[in-house]
Amino acid sequence: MTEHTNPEGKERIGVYVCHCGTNIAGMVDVEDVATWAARELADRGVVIARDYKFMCSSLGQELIEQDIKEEGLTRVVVAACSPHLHEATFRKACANAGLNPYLCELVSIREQVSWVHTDKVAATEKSKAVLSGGVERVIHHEPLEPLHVPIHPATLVVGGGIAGIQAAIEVADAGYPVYLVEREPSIGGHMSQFDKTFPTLDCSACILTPKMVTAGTHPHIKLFSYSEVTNVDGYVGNFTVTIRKKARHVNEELCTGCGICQEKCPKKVIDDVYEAGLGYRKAVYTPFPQAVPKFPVIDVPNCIYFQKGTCKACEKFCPTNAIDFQQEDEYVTVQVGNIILATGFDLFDPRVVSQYGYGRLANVFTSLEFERLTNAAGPTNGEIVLRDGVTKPTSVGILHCVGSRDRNYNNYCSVICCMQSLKFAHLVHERTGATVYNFYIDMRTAYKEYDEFYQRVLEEGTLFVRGKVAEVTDAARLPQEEGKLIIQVEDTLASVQRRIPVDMVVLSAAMVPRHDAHEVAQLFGISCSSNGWFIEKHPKLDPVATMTEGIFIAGCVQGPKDIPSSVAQGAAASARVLGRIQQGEIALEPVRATVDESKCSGCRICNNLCPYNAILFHEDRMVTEINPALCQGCGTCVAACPAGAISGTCFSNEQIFAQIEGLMRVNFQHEKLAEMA
Amino acid sequence: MSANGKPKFAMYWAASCGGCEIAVLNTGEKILDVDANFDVVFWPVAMDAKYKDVEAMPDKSILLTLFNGGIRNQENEAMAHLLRRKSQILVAFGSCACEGCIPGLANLSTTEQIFDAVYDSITTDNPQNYRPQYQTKVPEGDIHIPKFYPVLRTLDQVIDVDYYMPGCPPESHQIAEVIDLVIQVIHGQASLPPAGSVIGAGNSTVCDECPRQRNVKTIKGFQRIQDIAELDPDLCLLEQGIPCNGPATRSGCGALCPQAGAQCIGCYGPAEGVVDYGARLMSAFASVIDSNDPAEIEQILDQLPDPAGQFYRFNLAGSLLRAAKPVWKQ
Amino acid sequence: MSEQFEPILVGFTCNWCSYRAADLAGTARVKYPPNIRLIRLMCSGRLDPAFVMKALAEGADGVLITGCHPGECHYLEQNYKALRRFLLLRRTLEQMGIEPGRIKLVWASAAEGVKLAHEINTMVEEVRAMGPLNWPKRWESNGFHATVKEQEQEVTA
Amino acid sequence: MSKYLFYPGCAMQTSARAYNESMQEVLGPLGLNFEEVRDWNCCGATEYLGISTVPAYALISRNLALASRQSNGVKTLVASCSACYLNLSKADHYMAERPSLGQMVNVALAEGGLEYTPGTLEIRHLLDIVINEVGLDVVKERVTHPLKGLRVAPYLGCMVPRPDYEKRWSDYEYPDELDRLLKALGAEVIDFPLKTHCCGGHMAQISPTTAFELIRRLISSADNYKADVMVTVCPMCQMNLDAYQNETNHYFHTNYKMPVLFFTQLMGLAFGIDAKKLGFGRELVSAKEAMSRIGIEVPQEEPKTPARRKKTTGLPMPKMPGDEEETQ
Amino acid sequence: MYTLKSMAIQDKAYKDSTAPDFSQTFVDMVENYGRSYEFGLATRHYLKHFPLRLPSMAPMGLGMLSKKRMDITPKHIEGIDQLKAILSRAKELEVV
Repeated sequence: MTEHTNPEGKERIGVYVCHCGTNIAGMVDVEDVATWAARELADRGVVIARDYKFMCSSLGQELIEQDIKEEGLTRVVVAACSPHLHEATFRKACANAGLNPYLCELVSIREQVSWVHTDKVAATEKSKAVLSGGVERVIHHEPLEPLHVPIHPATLVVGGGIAGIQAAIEVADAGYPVYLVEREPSIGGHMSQFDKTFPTLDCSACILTPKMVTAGTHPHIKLFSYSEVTNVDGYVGNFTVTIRKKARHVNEELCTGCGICQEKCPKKVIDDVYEAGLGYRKAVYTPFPQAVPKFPVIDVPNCIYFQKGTCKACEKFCPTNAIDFQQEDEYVTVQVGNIILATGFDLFDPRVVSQYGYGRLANVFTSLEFERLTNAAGPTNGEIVLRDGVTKPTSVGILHCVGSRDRNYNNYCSVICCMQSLKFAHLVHERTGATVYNFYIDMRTAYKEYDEFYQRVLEEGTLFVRGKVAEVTDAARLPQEEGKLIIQVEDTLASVQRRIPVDMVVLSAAMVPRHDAHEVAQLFGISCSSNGWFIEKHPKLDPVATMTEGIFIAGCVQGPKDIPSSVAQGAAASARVLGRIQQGEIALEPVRATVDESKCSGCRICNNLCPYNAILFHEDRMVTEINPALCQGCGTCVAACPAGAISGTCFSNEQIFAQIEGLMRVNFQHEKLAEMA
Repeated sequence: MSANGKPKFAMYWAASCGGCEIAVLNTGEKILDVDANFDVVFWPVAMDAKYKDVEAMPDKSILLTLFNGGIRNQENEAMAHLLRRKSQILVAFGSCACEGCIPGLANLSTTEQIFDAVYDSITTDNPQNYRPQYQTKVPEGDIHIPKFYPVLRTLDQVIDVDYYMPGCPPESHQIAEVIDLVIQVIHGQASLPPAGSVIGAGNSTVCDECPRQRNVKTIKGFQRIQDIAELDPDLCLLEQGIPCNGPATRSGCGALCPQAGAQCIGCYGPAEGVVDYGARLMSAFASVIDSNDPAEIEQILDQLPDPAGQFYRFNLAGSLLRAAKPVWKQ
Repeated sequence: MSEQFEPILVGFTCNWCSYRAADLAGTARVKYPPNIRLIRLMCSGRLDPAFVMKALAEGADGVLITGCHPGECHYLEQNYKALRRFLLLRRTLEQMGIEPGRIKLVWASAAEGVKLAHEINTMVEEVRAMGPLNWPKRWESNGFHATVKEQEQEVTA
Repeated sequence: MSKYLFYPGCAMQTSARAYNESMQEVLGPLGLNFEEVRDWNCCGATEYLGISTVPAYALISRNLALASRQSNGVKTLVASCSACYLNLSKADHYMAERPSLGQMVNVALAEGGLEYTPGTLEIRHLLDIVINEVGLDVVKERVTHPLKGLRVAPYLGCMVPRPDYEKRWSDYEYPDELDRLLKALGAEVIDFPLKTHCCGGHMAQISPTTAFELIRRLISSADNYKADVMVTVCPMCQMNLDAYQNETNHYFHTNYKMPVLFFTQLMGLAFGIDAKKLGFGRELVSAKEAMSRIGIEVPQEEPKTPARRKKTTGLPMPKMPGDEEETQ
Repeated sequence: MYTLKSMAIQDKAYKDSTAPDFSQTFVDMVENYGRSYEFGLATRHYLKHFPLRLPSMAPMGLGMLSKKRMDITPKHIEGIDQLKAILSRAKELEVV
């Protein structure tokens, strides 16, 4: 790249003010700004000042390229929209014309001026000030090269639900190694707990287990079940991840998955995770028969041997003596280039909604408990029965929006409860013939075949009451209410108060973020919103990426969604990862900090300011050095260095000071324009 | 060149304490080299030369002028302009000339407050509450005294300065080296450093020369040095909670104070290329406070009762804001 | 221009949250007074007290510092350092006669465009009430007001 | 001995005399020293606020003004009757929330040489003081005659838990404070679903049939759950359920015999104080027969089979937060 | 709810309900004595509205009296004039 430096040593700056149609021109007098810049900022090096309808259009860019070539511009300032939108566009234009892209500055006069102010004169005034700031700043820009960082082909997928499995399979199918980490003893996630799935009423296991087996046996997928990620270091393309394989106390090489140990184990425990507290499992268990991997796990707190030192039934009966009580947790460190987080959701705990009586009234069930009831491998082998495990309900009430769309709990809609409740209604009809009431506020059946399913359930005779249920109580007022759960609801269509006695109530509870979402977000260095859903790079245009390069999210971890969307996001995330791996390397923004060792006195004030520990101290030379690869460019150390020995590219002190001077040069009494120093 | 062929040398002190003159004297025999190589033409504390003598000299006739002291009143400013006209090389000698130093701290008070402190304090016997009058009528005629400016300015805020020599006072060995350098320049054996650069000091900070052991800094609180029962002789003072300005102060003094068990108070001024000395210290100290809870941070900061004094003891006049708001409002 | 005092504020925003909140305020057409001029930094941790003093010295009447909510910093914890520096800086400036109200630290996440606009609005009104700071910008003056002439009469008067 | 200001309210001297007697008896063991607000006036119960606003709040805040003048350092004003507690809290809360109302009330108070600034006093119910200030462990220590075998239905009424301005109670619909207290006394507490449903208030005078229906629901539900006795914290609830019980029986041709007592009466019993001093016998539906079950060691007849016992076979119930001590 | 009740009373939208009258009787009583006087309140209300129900009320009334849970005579408070002054001033301020 030829570097044009003109004789007087001043930079030759080109200023371009964009109309953006009327978005900017509607409020800012762009011509006046351009002419003002040409006149007032000439002595600062502005040689060209144009205004143009659409700077980001190819014509606009050619304008810049032409000027750079013909006028020998050494700096370019564009006053238009937000840098987050077109900074890359104008940098590319400069690069095409042979000017180092980092010598271009984009000043926002649309989002931060024309769109937010109402007074035309003030908006034009502010545009001039902001432009002047940009011009002063760009003088101090230095040519930079983006940092090229190699991408490690391996990928880490956290979370073995349907989204994680889909992502893992797609990346592995492309021939790249994948480490799939799942906290529970088996992959499958929430989907493995369901019996049927809407709207097609496919048996959930039938469509899930093939994918689980593919993931379990895939040559390129290394499965870490019953494991957790404990530490993540490094940056995009070069993550070092430490995985803790919790001790299963079963030797995976020897175990054949025959299940004898589970039969012989004398200790029965309520299974709170897989059976949602509705069924029992042994102290040594696999969550469900089709578990992948098939190896059981010993639940130490409940195992008689571990608590009292006796029993050891499983060890006696194990044909391949695969039981190994001395097995320790294992820490495995792996290198990966990209990470996909698909850690899923937790179910809202309806106990806090005391009016619905969950936990107090026996026959009130959560949606997950009902799923286990309907599941053939469930505690009741698919029989829909009351809490006593025997009686079939003659009437069932299904409540939508429990904990969703409710200011006291969660404002958002959990997307799947309506369809899930319709599925429940259908299953109750099919299996018990009981009368079914669905209590909804809005029926949300938005996607393919969803509304058709709703009409089908309507035709089956489900009674729909539009109203938010006020109370579920067992205090009968009339004889026919004795021994029943009475649902008190206002039927807003018929505008009448109803008291409907039913045998069983199912609460379609909301989806809430994982209880440890904040810790996981902190561990992976991505931001998660205050209520716990992980924040995507852009809600509409970039839902699977995050602000942190190299870390992607898929499925319900980003927010409530149904299975098709989770699968789609899993595939999307894997596509993004494969794109990265294909590139082989990634160009990182050259925003870095560097230490001038002659000025550094080794005072070590900056040493513990870097969460990415990019700052290392050389005891021998008593001098600090910053590892450009690890440095993310936040600039905290630049601001903290007492000796001013650390400088940061793209946001150096000189640039910011100059920008402040430029900004303040134009004050409101525009006739009293302070003269240049 | 003066009559005897030796280059002329001048030294003047404006708003300062005179310690810099004594530091020059303190160079021991080196003062003889000065006399040998220079013709001292103007040095009010050492010889009897009057302003009109200087005015009589041709412009640029004085080779080297060491000007110490800030510009507090009209006379300082007049002499600064005069010496600038008369001297070839003018050095801002000492912290007062470079950055305002202790006299610069007066920029925190308005003129009225300063006069009250001086003419109306407990130790002053001034029943009639007199104040200096710039113009008084006496039988002999009108007497004028130099106008007292509300803000003390550093030398380079009044005239162009060729070189800066920080320190309060500059270390004698540094003065000696500078004198040798200038002598060599006279004899053509060396060339002058680039204009405007700092001489007589290092370009790192005091920590570089401090023998104490330095570890990662996490400050739980600040303490005054006299409140610490027994001080660890080898460990960095800042890590023991003593607010030591060493990390931000230019090296050159050999870290005399920290070696003697006292915290550095920053007399050698900011390091190379630093815009605001106090800002550097505020940022450094605050960044390593080991707490994220605002209330706890406030408690720790309460242990720094006088932040302006701590961070701007020497650099107030040379800082970005230079003086307190009421001073400007006068 | 309206006759009442129009303060000039300098705002420092962090690229990942408060700058995006400002953009969001733009796309949502949320109005706020034009008195503030925003500077984009990579993180609130990048904010050097010298920038604030430089802005005031250059004639700003107030400085608004914004960053991500504690715990939500894109660089994990750098906004805590911004908080510590802000608390110390405010004390020093107060000692130099600058009303603490002229410097403000506000947390705003990428989704809180409206909140940021509201904060800007409130601060502009607060600083307007405090009146101009107008630090003398040009130092050639010998400590009196900007114009040397005016000082001359004072001597003779 | 912790000192409190005490606002008895009109009912304590009349319809709730048993409440007052039993309370005076248990104050000693609980270490509570109540100083009655001198010359307090009626709080307007549920009627005054229905007619007017400023006069109603002026009436109530006269008590607040008198109490704050008399408080010399004591910050908490205790009310034993739920209606008085609610009215006092409302006055203090709305005078702070609506400054205009506060000023008008103070202008009115000024006529009587009084003044009240909202927030100076903390208004709390007697039950809240027993649970949170005295503490259940202290209550347990004082229990010498645990009420073993007595099945009680805790009936809190609707004015105490709602509207809970200061968030003092565990839940709006199903607070467990009274249940925990009665368990501490050794009684067997049934899971009474209507514990915060309305008893009718002054409905008995305005439209008796509505009152009877509300009373029937409460009594029949308690009876379904095989409770021997209903326990309440509010004179108005006690009056409605106790005094109008036999008229309700006539109206619905039912034959309920559900004694309704105050929680302080049961506390007195558990502390070993003689029933006579605790106002037993003042209730219209006699509690003698129920008390005999624990008063004298009468051999247990066939214990009433509780209708709603938790299923031990079948599917496990979800664990509730308070479950652990359940199983001890 | 009380605001709804007072609005309904002001707009006379209560058909035959005796509630407003009961409240008014209660209010007058409190304004005269300073404390509520159930006996007087109940007897006057029933005489006025439910004379037929008096016989069925008798057993309850006697029970309450015998158990000393109702006083025949009303109780006055000392500061009754202070209360009256406050309430009359409050009535002037009442923005209907």
